[in-house]
Amino acid sequence: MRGTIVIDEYRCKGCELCTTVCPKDLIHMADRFTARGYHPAVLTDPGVACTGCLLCSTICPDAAITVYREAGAKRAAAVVAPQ
Amino acid sequence: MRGTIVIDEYRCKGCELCTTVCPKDLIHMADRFTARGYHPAVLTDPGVACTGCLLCSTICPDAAITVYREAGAKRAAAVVAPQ
Amino acid sequence: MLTDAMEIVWQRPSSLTPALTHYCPGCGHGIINRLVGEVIDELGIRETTIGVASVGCSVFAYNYFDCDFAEAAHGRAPAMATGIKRVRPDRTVFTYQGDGDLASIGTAEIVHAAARGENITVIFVNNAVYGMTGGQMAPTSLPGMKTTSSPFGRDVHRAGFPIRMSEMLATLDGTSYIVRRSTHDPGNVNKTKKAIKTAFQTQINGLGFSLVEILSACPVNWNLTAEEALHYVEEKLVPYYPLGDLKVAETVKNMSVR
Amino acid sequence: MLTDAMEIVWQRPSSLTPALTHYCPGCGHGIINRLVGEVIDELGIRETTIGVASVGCSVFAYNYFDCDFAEAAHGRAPAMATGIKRVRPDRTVFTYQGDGDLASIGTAEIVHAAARGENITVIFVNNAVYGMTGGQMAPTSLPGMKTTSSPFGRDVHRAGFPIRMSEMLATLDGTSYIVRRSTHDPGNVNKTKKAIKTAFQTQINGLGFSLVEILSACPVNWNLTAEEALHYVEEKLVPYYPLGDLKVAETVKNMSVR
Amino acid sequence: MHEEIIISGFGGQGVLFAGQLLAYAGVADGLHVTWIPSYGPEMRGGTAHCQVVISSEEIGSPLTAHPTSVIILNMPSMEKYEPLVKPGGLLILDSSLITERTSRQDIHQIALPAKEIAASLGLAQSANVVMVGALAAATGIVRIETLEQVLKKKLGERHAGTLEANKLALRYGVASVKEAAAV
Amino acid sequence: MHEEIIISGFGGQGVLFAGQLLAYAGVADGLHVTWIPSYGPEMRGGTAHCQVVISSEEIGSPLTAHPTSVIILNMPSMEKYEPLVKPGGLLILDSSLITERTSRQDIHQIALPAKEIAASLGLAQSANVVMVGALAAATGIVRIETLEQVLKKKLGERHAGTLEANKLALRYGVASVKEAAAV
Amino acid sequence: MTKELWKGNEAVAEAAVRAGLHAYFGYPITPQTELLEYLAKRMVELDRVFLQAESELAAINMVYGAGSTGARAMTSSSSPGVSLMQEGISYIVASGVPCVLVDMMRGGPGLGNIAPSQADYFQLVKGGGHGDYHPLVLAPASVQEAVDLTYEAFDLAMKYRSVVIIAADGAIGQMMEPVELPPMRDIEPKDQGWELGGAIGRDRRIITSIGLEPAELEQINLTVQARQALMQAAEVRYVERWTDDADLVVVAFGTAARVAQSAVREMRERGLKVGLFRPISLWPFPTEQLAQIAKKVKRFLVVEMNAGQMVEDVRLAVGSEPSVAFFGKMGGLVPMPEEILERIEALELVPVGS
Amino acid sequence: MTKELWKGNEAVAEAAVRAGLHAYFGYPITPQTELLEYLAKRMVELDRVFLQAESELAAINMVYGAGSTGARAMTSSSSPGVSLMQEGISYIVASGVPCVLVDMMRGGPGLGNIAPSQADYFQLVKGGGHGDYHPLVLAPASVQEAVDLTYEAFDLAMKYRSVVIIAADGAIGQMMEPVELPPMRDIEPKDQGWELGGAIGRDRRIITSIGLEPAELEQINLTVQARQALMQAAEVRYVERWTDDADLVVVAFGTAARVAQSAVREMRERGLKVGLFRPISLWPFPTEQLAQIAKKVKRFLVVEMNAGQMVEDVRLAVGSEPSVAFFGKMGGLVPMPEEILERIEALELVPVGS
Ligand SMILES: Cc1ncc(C[n+]2csc(CCOP(=O)(O)OP(=O)(O)O)c2C)c(N)n1
Ligand SMILES: Cc1ncc(C[n+]2csc(CCOP(=O)(O)OP(=O)(O)O)c2C)c(N)n1
Ligand code: SF4
Ligand code: SF4
Ligand code: SF4
Ligand code: SF4
Ligand code: SF4
Ligand code: SF4
Ligand SMILES: [Mg+2]
Ligand SMILES: [Mg+2]
Repeated sequence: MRGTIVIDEYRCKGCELCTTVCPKDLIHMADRFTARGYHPAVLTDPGVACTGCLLCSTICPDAAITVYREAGAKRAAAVVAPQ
Repeated sequence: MRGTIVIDEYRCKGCELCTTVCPKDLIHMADRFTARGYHPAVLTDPGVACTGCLLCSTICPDAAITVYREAGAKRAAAVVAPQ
Repeated sequence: MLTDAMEIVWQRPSSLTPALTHYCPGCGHGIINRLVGEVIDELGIRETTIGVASVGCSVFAYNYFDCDFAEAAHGRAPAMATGIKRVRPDRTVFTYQGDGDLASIGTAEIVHAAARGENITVIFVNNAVYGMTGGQMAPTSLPGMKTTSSPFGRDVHRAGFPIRMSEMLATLDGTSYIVRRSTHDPGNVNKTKKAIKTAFQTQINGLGFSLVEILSACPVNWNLTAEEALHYVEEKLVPYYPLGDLKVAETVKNMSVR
Repeated sequence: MLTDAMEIVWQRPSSLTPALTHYCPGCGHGIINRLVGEVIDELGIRETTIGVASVGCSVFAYNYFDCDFAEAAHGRAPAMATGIKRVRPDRTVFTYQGDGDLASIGTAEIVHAAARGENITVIFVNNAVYGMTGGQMAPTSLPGMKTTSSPFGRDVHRAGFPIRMSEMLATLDGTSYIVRRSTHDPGNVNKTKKAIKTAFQTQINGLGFSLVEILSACPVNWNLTAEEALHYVEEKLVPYYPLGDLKVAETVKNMSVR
Repeated sequence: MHEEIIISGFGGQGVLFAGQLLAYAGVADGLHVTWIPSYGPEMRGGTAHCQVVISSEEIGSPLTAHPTSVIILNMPSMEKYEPLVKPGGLLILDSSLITERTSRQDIHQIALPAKEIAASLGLAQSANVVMVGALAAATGIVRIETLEQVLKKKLGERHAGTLEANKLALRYGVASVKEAAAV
Repeated sequence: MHEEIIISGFGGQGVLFAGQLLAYAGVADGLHVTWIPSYGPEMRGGTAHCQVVISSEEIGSPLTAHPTSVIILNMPSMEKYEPLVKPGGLLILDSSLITERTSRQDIHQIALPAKEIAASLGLAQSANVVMVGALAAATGIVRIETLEQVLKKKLGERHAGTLEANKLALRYGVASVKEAAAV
Repeated sequence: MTKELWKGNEAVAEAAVRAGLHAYFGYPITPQTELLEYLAKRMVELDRVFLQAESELAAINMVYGAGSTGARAMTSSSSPGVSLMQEGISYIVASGVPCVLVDMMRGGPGLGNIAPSQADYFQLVKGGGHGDYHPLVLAPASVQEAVDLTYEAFDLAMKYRSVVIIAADGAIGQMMEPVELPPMRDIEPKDQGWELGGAIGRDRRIITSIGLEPAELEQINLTVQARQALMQAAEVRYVERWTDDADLVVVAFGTAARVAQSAVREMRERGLKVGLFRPISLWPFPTEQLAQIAKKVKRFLVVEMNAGQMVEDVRLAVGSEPSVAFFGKMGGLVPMPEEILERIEALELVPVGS
Repeated sequence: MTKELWKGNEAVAEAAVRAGLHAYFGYPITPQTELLEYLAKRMVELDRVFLQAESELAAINMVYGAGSTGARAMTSSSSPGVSLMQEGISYIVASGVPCVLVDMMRGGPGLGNIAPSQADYFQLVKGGGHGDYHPLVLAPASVQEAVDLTYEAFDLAMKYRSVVIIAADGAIGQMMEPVELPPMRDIEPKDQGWELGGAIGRDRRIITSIGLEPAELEQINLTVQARQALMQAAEVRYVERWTDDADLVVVAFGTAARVAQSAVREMRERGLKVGLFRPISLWPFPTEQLAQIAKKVKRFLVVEMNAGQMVEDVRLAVGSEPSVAFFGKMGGLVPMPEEILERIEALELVPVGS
């Protein structure tokens, strides 16, 4: 299953929690500061490894991550998050 | 075992509880009023039947009853009330 | 018939003052006041005991006990007792509280005194109504019970369910001795006295928070005679509030008693 | 890499406003706010829900939820919610309370709302400290825990034992659904969401008082990084506050869920 | 017309009810009326009392330190209120319960065995009604017929059976005053 | 001598500490001093600031609407305080973080790359100390030697290792003012 | 319409019911309890909300909640219970939630007693809670007036989005007097634009008292002050009697005022020019009206059932020129007309015509 | 002795410790929390009593208990927390138990904010709880003064068996200023004849606030009033500056007064005859002293961080002849010297010599 995420830098507070849960280790913290003074998280996925597994968005305290998956992966199933 | 009780009429509020617990039915309510407007309880023990069993004094809400027993009945035993 | 051969086997405890109480005829407070007095006598602690009265029919308890006493604000006796005990850990400090006082307005204070394991003793008189103010529903009033503020009987859907405070408090780690007793007959009165004594001893031994919940009659507000009221305790209250030991810490079980 | 073939499988719930929160980075409130938002979305009740914020770091919750909201006095959210729900039984009313708010100053109000079986839902965020005021000891702080008001670590002999509120409240007959969950990893976050949903459904079905206690990180006041804070939840809080269902009434077990 | 009345006795002697009889009658007679009971824990054990003011004028204080009339149903009340009655006022006492009499020359006294009278009518609890009858007759502050109507209303259906006997009790009270006056 | 100083930046930039350095130095120099922080939830996320008043006179208000000097450590603070500086006053900003400059002609501006200077000394956290040095040099409100003593005391044993580097940071700040003056 | 004898507490309760009381929350306390007990029956019969709260603290916060929905909500208590409500009252005023509070004052301070008192004037009128605010405070002097003011209180609360306090005392709560009750009103809940009820087809609404930024909180305060200014302009209430030609005016409210009236009437009968001024609204206080009187009258006697509280507002109103004497009784004592007469006599008025 | 920089909250805490504080009970609330936090450490180190209570309500009742034993007991809070203490304060005063309460006022009403405010003047000074009473209320204007007043407060509490309130605000709590701390005192507990401690070889003692019979409660009230009269006679405190020849006197307390002082000094520098009167004891209020000044001065400006509260007491003191202007800031705003200057300018004083 192929997926990706979009991180809203305006919301990201640089807590790094998403980086600790990604099973593919695809998220890292940028060096730069956001306008609000945080280092934002960024997706680095050159190998297109993201599965859209929802783990990062589930732990993100700022609802800053939107998760996408390739169509065809059943939508309903996706909305119900994994246990 | 022989005993008797003395009811302090000044304290008695005429609740009748002592009359309900005496195993020998020795306590009754007087018709007259006390200075505070209650019918006092009185011991009527012509047959000298009171055993000093402590039941009346145990239930009396106004600590109005003093209980006596004939000496010789072991004192310590008497102070520890019956279960 | 009083003869010279007789001696006193029971008399009014000396820790009670000679004052006449203002309790109604047949009121359970009278019995319980007396039991506390007897225990204070037996433990010989009258001079080192400080009581804290609550707001309720027992508000004048300070007139009836011959020891130092404070009268707390409604529901706050455990807080006031905490203040006293923390400053005077060498003294025996007890509160005397009704069910409206302890289980309603004073819920936070009793829960936190218990959770802190405050080394005080609580005498908790549960008569299932607000006695002093004229028989309104208490948190402890039984389902269906008619009171002046539940004229159609306590409707659990509107007014909720009675609270079993002792069960609730026993869930707290801070508590050491929590039991429920009754006063509906002489045997139970004697058991109550024993529990009060254990509770005081728990404190004296520094073992932490002790509480004796005592089911007690309020004939006046129940609209019953004193005798009927004791039956009501036995037949209605006891089934809802089972007698027994809710919590007895190991330390309390093992304590040496005088 | 976002392609045209992709569709959104998760996004910010629409029951949350676009406002940025004032929560610190890594704060559990952020997660829990979101979960409540998701549940409101899924149940389609945004327009018929009234929230009651408490005083604590979540005091501004009313800025973050796109539904009607009231901000209660410290500890009194359950009373305020009671007032709202009694007048508007057709609305879904929830409180959102911290552990200082609910388990300390608000003890009486939560106990009595629970005892009454008030048909409201309580989201109880337990982060074991007073977050907003700068990390003082809460009734829920662990034994030995260093906080700004227990600088030598919580001394249970002075400050008492932590209170397990859910266990305590579960003893009350009035309660229908009381569970404890955590937010220390995605799996637990999802379980928390499910519990929140069940709690709201309990209310919607008129089944009475529901409460979800949620263990939550406060990295700032614990002096930990966000990641360390989640470990702290898992390794320290969960053992003291075991996760699970403290009370699930038969009616709740049997309710039909949407 | 202005009467400040105190009625006092033990709890259970119908002190508050007696006051209400007068108060309701006063209203029915078109007068200004206040009635105020002793309340709260005072009621436990001790004496109960109530104060009734009936007047053709707007009433200021509902409380009075010096009543114009008192109805006394027990000894403690006698001790408390006898000295307070306003000069020229009226003291009515139940002689079946109270042995003492006032020594004051500046007030009127009516001693009548209300409890016995009531008992003779088979109404153990209606000494208060006898006393009210006496007070009404002696002061003329409310009409006896009005009191009868009030009695009917207050006794209601539940106690309707005792209405006639209670009316008699009232009339006995009235009569005893007339007797006294005749003496 | 009277300076009303505001120091403002993100939480974590040592804003409060910088203010305390000045305050302690003021006390040691025998001056009147007040220091007051922003406090409470404001601290979460947003900007932190503190206000320091140092004066040879008794101090009235510890708060100021129009500071005589400001130290600015982030953009939001620049926006907020730049307009408020008293005419004739001083604005010191960290040019490593702030690209903007004041356009006001009625105040003095010192822009110095404090963060870079501190980093070059191996002290990521000491941009604030550089700025304090600059402020002290530019206003003369406290003595540099006093600041060094305060630094020593405040860093204490735990941070004693960084004392010399911090003193250097301070001197860099002082020097940058002298340079600016020399220009 | 014929008058019926009602006990104050019950009459006030019935008046509230007739004014459309939707939700009542209270806690027993003498001498107010019959009010709660009456509603325990009446509200349930009408299928409205009655709830005995776990405390006064909870009760006022339940009222806060119920009032937030725009419902007519009320609580009642007596002095110590009202002390416990101070935080809540401050919140309610700050967030502009309407509600009614009945205080049947009793003797204080502390547990005190259950006798009638007016010793909570400061608490109610100056704002016993934190922050700048004054509730609308109305002081009835009879059961009828208590009924009328309670009936109106709900409208006033709605109109000004304020707490309205009926400041009575144990005597008024316990007393029976003939009363004419107002008609039963059906209160149609209508959207007032601020109350909570669910954001159906409209923007969400918030009831809060926070203004984290001082400028924000200043706005909240300005709103509160503006509401108060409206009340000051429109809600001053008082009764004047025999003040026109008076040499001395007695100022008193509530129960003390009716006692004073007996004394004043007697004085008039004796031919002395004594008048009575009775503030009904304690806040807003009838400052202007008293100031007018003070232009002619140079002697005032303030009578209160306390150690002297309203007397400060009287002094502020009449200025420093007139003499202002005070007579008070503390501890739940009600002054007797004779005592007031004595005080007036002590002020040595000259009878008319002499 | 050299002065050290101390934060207000911590300095007050240390002053209390040095005054012999035996037992502290408190609850966190900004801007007071550092006081509690400081004592959490300090009291434990000294093996004295520190307890974080479950609420302010519990805290004041714990203080009530501790104070009942004759121990030096204290609590501290800020506005909403102090509202929750009103019932307790009323009980404590009624039963004559000494204790100290520190209030670091913040913006209200309601939750308000955490900025400095003086909007609880009425609450503290008039008695926000039920019944007739006034605590002794002392308002410091600097950290040093807060220290000195706190140090003395315990003696005053004992002497008058009263609640003594330190009425400060968030600015004073949060501010650091150079301070000279008083010496550590060892407080020997000695029998004062009223405190609880066990009836060993003496009659039992009772701490209560009940007087069921009005005459009894009147006695309790007379005792409270008598204590207050003693305080009124001996504890009036204030500072006067440049009032001797003043055309205008600014009256302000606490933080507002120090701001006002800046403005007044500037006025003097400009040659305008402006003086400053700063009440330190808010109760008893320096009524006499202000009345004296009012004999010469005909213009007053009262500056407060509220909507106008102390201004009533000023008016009562100066009488109706002088003009009394008011300048206030609400919502946690602290007035700036410039603003006060403007108001003074608006009153159009004539410079000296012109
Ligand atoms: C703050 C406050 N609220 C209410 C009251 C009135 N009040 C006095 S006693 C009481 C209830 C007493 O009931 P309980 O504690 O059960 O004692 P009981 O009289 O039944 O023994 C109440 C509500 C009060 N004194 N103070
Ligand atoms: C009456 C009152 N007391 C104290 C406070 C100060 N206060 C604000 S939030 C808070 C504690 C919050 O802790 P918690 O409920 O655990 O929430 P968290 O911030 O941890 O989420 C306190 C004590 C207050 N606002 N009101
Ligand atoms: S959705 Fe899963 S795989 Fe993709 S970035 Fe997030 S955690 Fe990693
Ligand atoms: S979890 Fe969310 S807030 Fe935290 S770093 Fe990742 S995207 Fe940013
Ligand atoms: S002691 Fe026993 S036998 Fe004697 S009177 Fe009492 S109950 Fe009866
Ligand atoms: S039990 Fe006591 S009070 Fe009751 S009737 Fe017997 S002696 Fe009297
Ligand atoms: S009312 Fe009830 S509890 Fe109170 S004294 Fe009477 S019987 Fe006892
Ligand atoms: S202080 Fe703690 S609870 Fe509060 S916002 Fe920050 S992390 Fe969250
Ligand atoms: Mg009870
Ligand atoms: Mg918390």
